[in-house]
This record gives sequence, C-alpha cells and structure tokens, in this order.
Amino acid sequence: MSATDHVELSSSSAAYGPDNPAPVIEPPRARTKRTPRSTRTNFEMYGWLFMRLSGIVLVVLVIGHLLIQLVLDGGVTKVGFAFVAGRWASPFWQTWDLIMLWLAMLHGGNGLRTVINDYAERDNTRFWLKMVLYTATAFTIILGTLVIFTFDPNIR
Amino acid sequence: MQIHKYDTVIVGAGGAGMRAAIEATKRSRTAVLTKLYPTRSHTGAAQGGMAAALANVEDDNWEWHTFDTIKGGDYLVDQDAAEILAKEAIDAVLDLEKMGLPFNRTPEGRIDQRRFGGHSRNHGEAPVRRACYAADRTGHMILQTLYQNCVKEGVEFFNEFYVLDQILVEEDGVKKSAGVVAYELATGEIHVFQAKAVVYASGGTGKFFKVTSNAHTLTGDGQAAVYRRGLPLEDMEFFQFHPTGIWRMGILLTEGARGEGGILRNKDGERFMEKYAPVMKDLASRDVVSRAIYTEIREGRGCGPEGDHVYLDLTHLPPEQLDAKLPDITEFARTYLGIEPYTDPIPIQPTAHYAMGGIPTNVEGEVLSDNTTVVPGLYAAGEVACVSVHGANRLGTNSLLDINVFGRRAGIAAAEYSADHDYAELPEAPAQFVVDQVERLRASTGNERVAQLRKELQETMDANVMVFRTEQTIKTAVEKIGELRARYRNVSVQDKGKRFNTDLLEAIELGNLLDLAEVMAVSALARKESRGGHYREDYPNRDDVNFMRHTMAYREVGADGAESIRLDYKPVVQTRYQPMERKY
Amino acid sequence: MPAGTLYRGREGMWSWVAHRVSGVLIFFFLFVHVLDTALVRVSPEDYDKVVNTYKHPIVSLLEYGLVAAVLFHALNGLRVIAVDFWSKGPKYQKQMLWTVVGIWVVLMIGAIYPVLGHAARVLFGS
Amino acid sequence: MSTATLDKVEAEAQASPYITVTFRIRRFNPEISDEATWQDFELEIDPKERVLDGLHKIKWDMDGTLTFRRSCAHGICGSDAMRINGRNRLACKTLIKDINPDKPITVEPIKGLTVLKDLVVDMDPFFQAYRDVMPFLITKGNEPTRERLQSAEDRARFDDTTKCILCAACTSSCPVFWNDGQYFGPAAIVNAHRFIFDSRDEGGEQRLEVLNDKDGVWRCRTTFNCTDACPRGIEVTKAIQEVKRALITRRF
Ligand SMILES: Cc1cc2nc3c(=O)[nH]c(=O)nc-3n(C[C@H](O)[C@H](O)[C@H](O)COP(=O)(O)OP(=O)(O)OC[C@H]3O[C@@H](n4cnc5c(N)ncnc54)[C@H](O)[C@@H]3O)c2cc1C
Ligand code: HEM
Ligand code: SF4
Ligand code: F3S
Ligand code: FES
Repeated sequence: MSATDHVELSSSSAAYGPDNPAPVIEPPRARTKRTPRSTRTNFEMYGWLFMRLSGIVLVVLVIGHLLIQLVLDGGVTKVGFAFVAGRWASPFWQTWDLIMLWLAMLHGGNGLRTVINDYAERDNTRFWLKMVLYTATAFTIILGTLVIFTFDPNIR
Repeated sequence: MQIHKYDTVIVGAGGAGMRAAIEATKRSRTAVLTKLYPTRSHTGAAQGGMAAALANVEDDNWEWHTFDTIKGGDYLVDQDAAEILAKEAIDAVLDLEKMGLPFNRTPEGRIDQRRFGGHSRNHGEAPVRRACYAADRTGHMILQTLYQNCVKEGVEFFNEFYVLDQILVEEDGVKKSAGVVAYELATGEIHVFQAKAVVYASGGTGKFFKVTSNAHTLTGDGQAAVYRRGLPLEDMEFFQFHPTGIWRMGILLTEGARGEGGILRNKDGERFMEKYAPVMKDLASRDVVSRAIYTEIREGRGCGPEGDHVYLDLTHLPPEQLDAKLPDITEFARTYLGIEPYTDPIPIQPTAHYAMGGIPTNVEGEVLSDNTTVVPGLYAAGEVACVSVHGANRLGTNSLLDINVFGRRAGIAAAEYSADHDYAELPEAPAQFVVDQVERLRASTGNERVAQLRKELQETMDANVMVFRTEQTIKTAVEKIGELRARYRNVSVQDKGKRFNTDLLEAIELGNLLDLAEVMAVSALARKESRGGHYREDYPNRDDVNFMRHTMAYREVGADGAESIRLDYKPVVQTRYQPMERKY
Repeated sequence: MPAGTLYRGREGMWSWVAHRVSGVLIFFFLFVHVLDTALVRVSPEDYDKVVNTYKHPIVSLLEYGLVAAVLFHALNGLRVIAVDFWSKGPKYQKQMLWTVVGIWVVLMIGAIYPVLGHAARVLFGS
Repeated sequence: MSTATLDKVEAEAQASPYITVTFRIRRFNPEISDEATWQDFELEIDPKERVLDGLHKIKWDMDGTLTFRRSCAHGICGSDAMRINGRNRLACKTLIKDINPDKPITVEPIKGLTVLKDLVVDMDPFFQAYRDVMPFLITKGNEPTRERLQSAEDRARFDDTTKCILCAACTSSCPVFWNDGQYFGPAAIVNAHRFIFDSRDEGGEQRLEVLNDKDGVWRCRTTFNCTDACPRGIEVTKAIQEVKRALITRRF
C-alpha cells in the first residue's frame, strides 16, 4: 500500500497538519506501475554491443589519428591544407578517416542518447533533445563523408 | 475507517503465514495482513535447518523423529501432533524444494542433511543427520521461497498493517470469529477486515527479554489480541533460551555451528558439556546446554573479566568448512565483535529465543476457547500457536518444520471453512476498542515513557524469569510487571501524527508485551516443577504426578473492571511414548 | 530545501562520471572538428586560417585537455569492456581502474612535449 | 587460540568508553512542513554500538517522532537501508567506530524512492520491479515424487544471489536508477539471476526477455555502487554482467 495514493496535492499556504499533509518528496521520475511487456526487439542489446565493438576499433583509429596529428612530424604545426591533401591522396587514409568518422559519430551519438534518456525528466524534453541529437549526428556524418569523398586537392 | 470483506484473512506473513496463504489463496479470496513487508519477517533470521527424516545421508525414520521431539519437549508434547509433525515433515521439505528452495546438496544431488541438537538415531543412540539446510540461512531461504510463491500465486498482501484486535461475536452461545481490526501504518487509518476465517501467524513474543535473538517487532500482538478477548493462552511459562547468543547482544549463532563440530569451552578451555551430557555433549537439547552454561558461569568458570560468558570454539574447523556451511554467523562475529572465528573463539551467552507456548490449537490449526471447544473461523499456526508439538522445550529445526506443516494445515482448514460458511455478523462499532486505544494514547499527557517501561520490563524478565527461576524471583517479576502495567496507563507518545507513527505503535506493542509477560510469570509461578525450558531451582525435578499437563491461562475481568489471570490445566495427549527420565 | 548530500560512491562511480563527461566532451569536439575540416572543401585559405588558430597556445592547452579526455575514455572504455566480457572483470575492476589511471598519467606526461611543446616555443621562444 | 586479541576485545568492552557523537538526520514530516530539514542530535554512545542503536536512543529518549524502519537488528531482514555518511548501508550493520564518529554522522533516506516521512521511503516501486522479473521457480512437465536432483556445483552456481534480503541498498545507490526510476535496478536483476542460473528452472528465457527491455540490464553502466552497497556482500555487478552475457549467448 503506498501512502502516495492518499496524499492530497494541495500545497496551500495553510499550516500542514495530520489532516492536511504536505506532498511527499517524490524522486524526479517515479517508476510507472505498468508491468513491462517484453519489447521483443533486441535494439538495446545491439546498441550495447555496438558500443563495445566500436570502442575497440576506435581505440586503434582514434589513438592512431591523434598520434599522427599531434605527435609525429612536429605535431599540430605541420597541419595545414597541404598536409590534409597529402594524406587523403591515399585511399588507405581515406578509409581510415571514413570509418573513424562513422564509428565515432554513431558511438558518440548512441552514448549521448543514453545520457539524454537518463537526465531528461519530461517526456517532451527527452523527445526534442533526441531529435536535435539525431539531426546533428546525421548532418555531421553526411557532411564528413561528403568532404572525404569529394575532396579535391586542386581546389586552389 | 474502512471495511473490507475477505473469505480468509491471514495475520502475519512469516513462514507460517505465507505457507497458509499459498494454500488459502488457491481456495478462497484471501488477504494477508502483515506489519512488516513479508520478506522482513523473522523467519528469515532462522539459520540452522529444518528437520525431516528424509534419510538422504543416513538411516532415519519419522518415528525416531517423533520420539526425539517428545523427549526434547520433556514429555509435555501432545504426541498425536508430534506424530503428524514428523510424518508430514518429509513432504513439507520436498514441497519447499519443489517451490524452488535451494537446499545444500549431497554429492548425489539430493538434499543434504546435518546434525542438530536433540535429534538422534533409534531413540537416543547417537546423533543423526536430520536437518535439511541451506548454508546457515535456511530460514532466509524458506521465507524468500514462500514469498516468491506468493508472488506466483498472486497473494494479496496488505503490507504494514498492524492487526490490533480480534473481533469475536457470540452466535447461539458459540464464540465465533468475525474478523480483525487493523491499523495502517502509512496513514494511521483503521481498517476492519470482515472474514469468514482468520488465521493468526504473527510470530513470537521474545521482546519482553533484553538479551534475545528475536526481532524488535516480535511483540506478541497476535497472542495479546485473542487473549484480551477472553481466549486462553497455553504453556506460556515455557520459553526457550538458546545457548549460543552473541555475548550481550543476543544475536543468534546457530546450533548448526555445534552440529558442524563447534565446541563450548569455559575459561579453562575445558569442554564442559562432557560433564552434563556424556553422549550428545554439545548437541544436547537447548535447555540442558543453556543451564550448563549458566552453571559454569555461576561456579566461576565463566570467561572474561566479569566471568559472564563462555566460548563457542570453531577454531579447529577448517576455514573452508566455515565458509561453506556457516558463512553468515562467522560474519556476525566479525561485524559485531571484531573477532576472527578462524582463529578466535566467540564469546556467547544464552539468549531468549522461542516461545513454546501460545494460542492453543488442535492439529488442524483451529483455535480452542477452552480445553476442547473450537472457536469457529479462528485458526493459528507458527510460533504464535501452541499445538503443542514443542512441549516444554522445542528441538532445534522443529520450528521451521512447524510453520510449514501447521501453516499449511491451517491455511487449508481456514479456506475450507470459509468455503462452506457464511460471514459472522459484525458487531456494532467493531473497531471501537482500537479507536479508543489509539485515541487514548495520542491524547495522553501522562509522564511515563514507553522506552523506560520497556527497559524495566526487559530487565526484570532477564533477571527473574530466565534460565533459572525460583518462587522468589518469579514473584519479584510478577510484582514488577504489575507496577509497570499500572504505570503504562500513564504512558504518552510524542508523535501525535497519523502517518508512520511508529511511536504510537511501540506504545501499543509494549502494552501487549506487558500482558503476555504477566501471563508468562503467573504461569511459571504456578508450575512448581522443572521441565524443559522451565527450570525452578526450588523444584529441580520433573513432577509428572502433578504437572504432566498444559497450563491454560485466561484473562478474567471482574465486575469492578479489575483484571486477573485464571489458570486452568489441560491433559497432555500421550499415544505411544511413556515419560522417561531425560538424559543426553 | 536542503538537498541531500552527494552520494559518496567509490572508484566505480567516479570513473563512470569521468567516462560519461569525457564521452560527451569528445562528441562535441568531434562535431566541431568535422565542421572545421569541412572547410577544406570550401576554401583552403579559410581552412588554413582556422587551423592556424589551433596553433595558438591557449588552443594547445585545450588540445591537451582533449587528449586527456580521449585517452581516459579510451582506456577506461577498455576496462568497461573487460568488466563486461571477462568473468573476473568485476572482481578486478578497481585494480584495472588504477592501471588505467597509471597508464593515462604516463601517456599524459609523454604527451606534454609533443602537444604543449609547440605552445611553449611560441610563448617562450625556441 | 590467540587469547591476546580476545582479551583486547573483552577489555575494551569492559572499559565501555562512551563517546559523544552528533547524528545529523534529514527530517521530513509532511504533517508539519513540505520541506526537509537537517536536524542534529548529540548523544552518548559506545563506539561499538550500531547506528541503529543511536537512532533508537534518539527515538526513545529524545524525539519520539523520529521515524525509520527496522526489525531484526542484525542485518538479515533488510528493513533499515539508509544513507549513512553519504553511502547506502544497513543501520544495524554499521558500527559507530567504523564511520569516523569525530564528525557528525549524516543519516538520510535512500535515494530515488519517494520519501514518505523521515527515513521511510515508499518501497512499492522497488518490490514491483522485483515482481516483474518473475522471481519464482518455473518448471514444465510432471513434478517428481522426490526432490529434483541438483549437483553441488549447479547449486553453487547461483549461491551468491540467493543471499539477497531485498533491502534496496543496491537499487537506491544506482545512479541510473536515481534519475530514472524506470530502470529495473540491480536488486531485480539479482533476483532474476538467482533463477536464470538455477539448473532446475525452465523460465530463464522469459526472464531474459523481460530484462532485454529498454529499462532492463542494458541500462547498467557498471558503476559498481550496487556491489559496494550490498550488505550481504553479493557481487551484484558480476551477476548483472552474467545476465547480459546470457542474453547475448542466447541471441546468437
Ligand atoms: C535467530 C533465530 C534463529 C532460528 N533458527 C531456527 C532454526 O534453525 N530452525 C528452526 O526450526 N527454527 C529456528 N528459529 C525459530 C523459527 O525461525 C521461528 O519460530 C519461526 O520462523 C516463526 O515463524 P512465524 O511464521 O510463526 O513468525 P514470523 O516469521 O516471526 O512472522 C511473524 C509475522 O507476523 C507479522 N505480524 C506480527 N504482528 C503482527 C500484527 N500485529 N499485525 C499484522 N502482522 C503481524 C509480522 O509482520 C510477520 O510477517 C529461529 C528463530 C530465531 C529468532
Ligand atoms: C577511443 C576509443 C573509445 C572507446 C574504447 C570507447 C568505449 C566506450 C564504451 C565501452 C562505452 C560504453 C560505456 C557504458 O556502457 O557504460 C562508451 C560510451 C560512450 N562513449 Fe566511447 N569510446 C571511445 C571513443 C569515443 C568517442 C570518440 C566518443 C565521442 C564521439 C565517445 C563518446 C561516448 C559517449 C558519449 C558515451 C556514453 C557515456 C555514458 O553513457 O556514460 N567515445 N565508450
Ligand atoms: S542485492 Fe544486496 S543490496 Fe541489493 S537488495 Fe539484495 S541484499 Fe540488498
Ligand atoms: S549501481 Fe547501477 S549502473 Fe550497474 S553496476 Fe550497479 S546497477
Ligand atoms: S534491522 Fe533487519 S536488516 Fe537492519
């Protein structure tokens, strides 16, 4: 028997008393009473697995990327249009950056989805935040992909 | 005030209550009222095991078990009931296994069994392995398993509802149960539960002692509710003191510790039980061991600066065995005493443990209003009841058995009764008593504090009606309790609110404890013999001529409103075992 | 209304907080990083201009922070994976965390010169 | 037998060195105010006593309105999980000397469940999550006449998770549960684990299906607060991990 069933939610300025109790302190979101039906999809499981698998691949890609960009051959100083042009001349680096882009964005996007699910308290907020997230993610992925594929070293 | 209507109402969701609920729910519309969430019940504290002559590890049969139960109870046991207990034990254990209880297993994959105090092969020849167990949390597993099955069966629980009164009505000159009155902790609301059948399974009453293995919530509410309505209480003088409670705290260290080979030692390191029980030694029955410990202490062989305890020595047992078989109690020693049981013996002293007496019932769980008359629609099972399978002293592991065997029986009997009977008419203002009680306490401006009275009660009980009793000490206790009862009228509570007013409920619980303590002391005073858990130094022998009979205590209210206790006696049912001297 | 106290979680909880914060930071960085890289498609001059601002000491410092976040996230991510897939993982999670922190510190010290060296040269001359 | 340590234990007990400690308790009584407040109580206590003893001293001798749940007083009923010095514990299993009595000892209700009064929270959502994982043995076919056989190893497989006393210390320590009460929480998963890995049970698939839900096991972020908080020493995170792996192996 939960006492909440009996609580009057009138937060009147009248002094609270045994017959006029104040509202109890609810957590941000109380568990709904529904008994969950099995969702019958494995979406969350695949998401979870994807985080780990992509994570492992990303370790190689991202750390390699950082190494090249920031450490080898003089670090950031060397980076410039010419440097990029040189690298993307090779399909190897093109693929590398492409995979890295996709995996990192999907990994980060899915991670942020979890974060939003955790912290957004109202259903509405949650929905819109996720919409913004998906749009931004999709936009970034598409843009990045285009850039890598349509890159033209002779643009100048 | 709300009125609810159910076929069957069960008071208490410990082992007995939930075992009854599983049966009753299948057969009738059942509500279980419990002052604790079911899994908080004290059945969960039971450690050692549950007896049944499964003969999984060595030769055994239910007749030997019956004999041990009767002998353990110092022949005050009703032998027909003991036979049922031992016979149905086997199915009771197998039923629990089928419900999912994870018993420890033998190498062949069957339920493992271990030794326990007082359980013997062939009428006392040697200890036998009869206790089925799940590490040292058998009670925990029983409670969890039963709750799980209640979830499965969809049992309807009213959690944190305190039953405070029994509604008895008279129809055609017969006292009948019409339902119960309960107080909802969350809101302070009073509820009347009208029911065709009511089953009490509200557990023990150990909290009138200070050093006790019992929970704070074991305050004998069920016993007090029916006693107040004029029904008798049986054998209340018999209370079991478990030999091995943690020194000063009373937290129980299971007899299974000795079953696994643990040894009691005095300050000289001597295994003193050899003197008192040459055959069963440390595994003699509990009353014998508890007395032996106090004898050692009194004769100056107790341990510690004040010589007020002895040791339970497990140091010779391999740590792996302790980890596998006694993980919880070794942890108690570490947590509460800062002692490592692998290397150090544990200081222990006897602790108030189990009420052998209670609401008298027959073997179907039907409550009796005198030596023979049944109260239609009223049932009881578990520690609250007295069937009496434990007589003057309960054997270890027989209580978990009791709650399962007689819990089941009471559940079935109650549901069958409600199937073919009608509701008894509720009296006018059925909740009046509780309403008044609650109002009086809330309004009281008296200057007595609950905690103070309870403390004095516990101290006098510990000092005067513990393991050793004499006319003198019991009289002191009776007087003190009388004084406390008078002062109780002036008790007041600080919390005047409605929601979760545990202050108020502690006051009501104290009232119950005072009533029951008085019954206990008065019953003990009249029993001028020593038997089982009741040991009178002024009458050190058992007296079968005058006292081979159950005490029945009734509350009488005189014309002037003065209360008194009337004692009556009931014969013991004897079938095949004649009383003999009890030796271990 | 006085809030409750902060939950005094232990290693596991704080490492998760750090993992989450670093993950979110990296995501936002990545978002910006893709945008600026996209400039190579628009105009090399603009790209070089932007990239040159990256060579500013303050940005180097930020970069160092980014490396810290990525390295921690990556290493701790591997720990989380070990906790999930290695049956002894949960038992050794604390040891693994301290290993992660250890490696991370070493790598971060190693990264001082390559990442901050340039900034130091700009600031203090070479 | 090393009597040295024992003598020490007993000597300490003899000296009964009462000390003064401050309990800083988060009070809330909707019959008085809609605000929670911190209230300090100073009391004399033996450091070997439990926090529960301290609460009792307050309730019995100072302020009868202080409200909390408790029953067994030795850590087996699961009534008195609360947040002591910022961490979930059982008041009856926490000795004063183990939590630095020099500073005020803070006591608050567990997090993530509705606070009804002082330290009392609404346990219904917690038990509901428990009931939702079908925490009972599911078998098909005919019942055997005797017990079902189970080897000692099979029995040991799920021993750890049978120890659960449903105190909610784990679930209410879980950061995922705090801000999102929808998550099943570690306690429910522990109790599902107890059956999924019981060789006698045949309902594992259904339970796994329930926990495959979007609020099921996948929400666990392995923060280990549950494992740290569990008064029964259950390796909760490990149990969750085993359930996750069981789900994966069954799906592939
Ligand atoms: C520490 C310890 C160890 C033990 N070990 C063993 C052992 O190894 N073997 C053995 O056989 N026996 C053992 N026993 C004894 C045995 O555990 C108990 O006698 C038995 O569990 C009692 O069960 P019960 O169902 O009658 O009562 P309980 O389990 O105590 O349940 C009582 C129920 O009644 C409810 N209740 C109480 N008052 C009210 C009220 N006013 N209104 C509504 N509900 C109410 C409570 O909420 C609770 O649910 C042990 C006992 C203790 C204390
Ligand atoms: C470098 C290698 C990386 C590894 C090994 C890695 C690993 C992981 C793992 C295992 C998780 C899951 C954590 C959990 O479920 O508890 C995770 C979460 C996350 N990752 Fe990564 N990751 C890496 C790179 C990245 C990158 C580049 C980004 C940003 C784009 C990122 C953003 C996130 C986010 C936002 C989360 C969610 C955090 C949370 O839910 O608490 N990660 N990472
Ligand atoms: S798993 Fe541990 S902390 Fe969680 S409810 Fe069970 S006993 Fe309590
Ligand atoms: S605290 Fe929560 S996040 Fe997982 S490891 Fe425990 S369930
Ligand atoms: S009071 Fe039972 S667990 Fe603390």
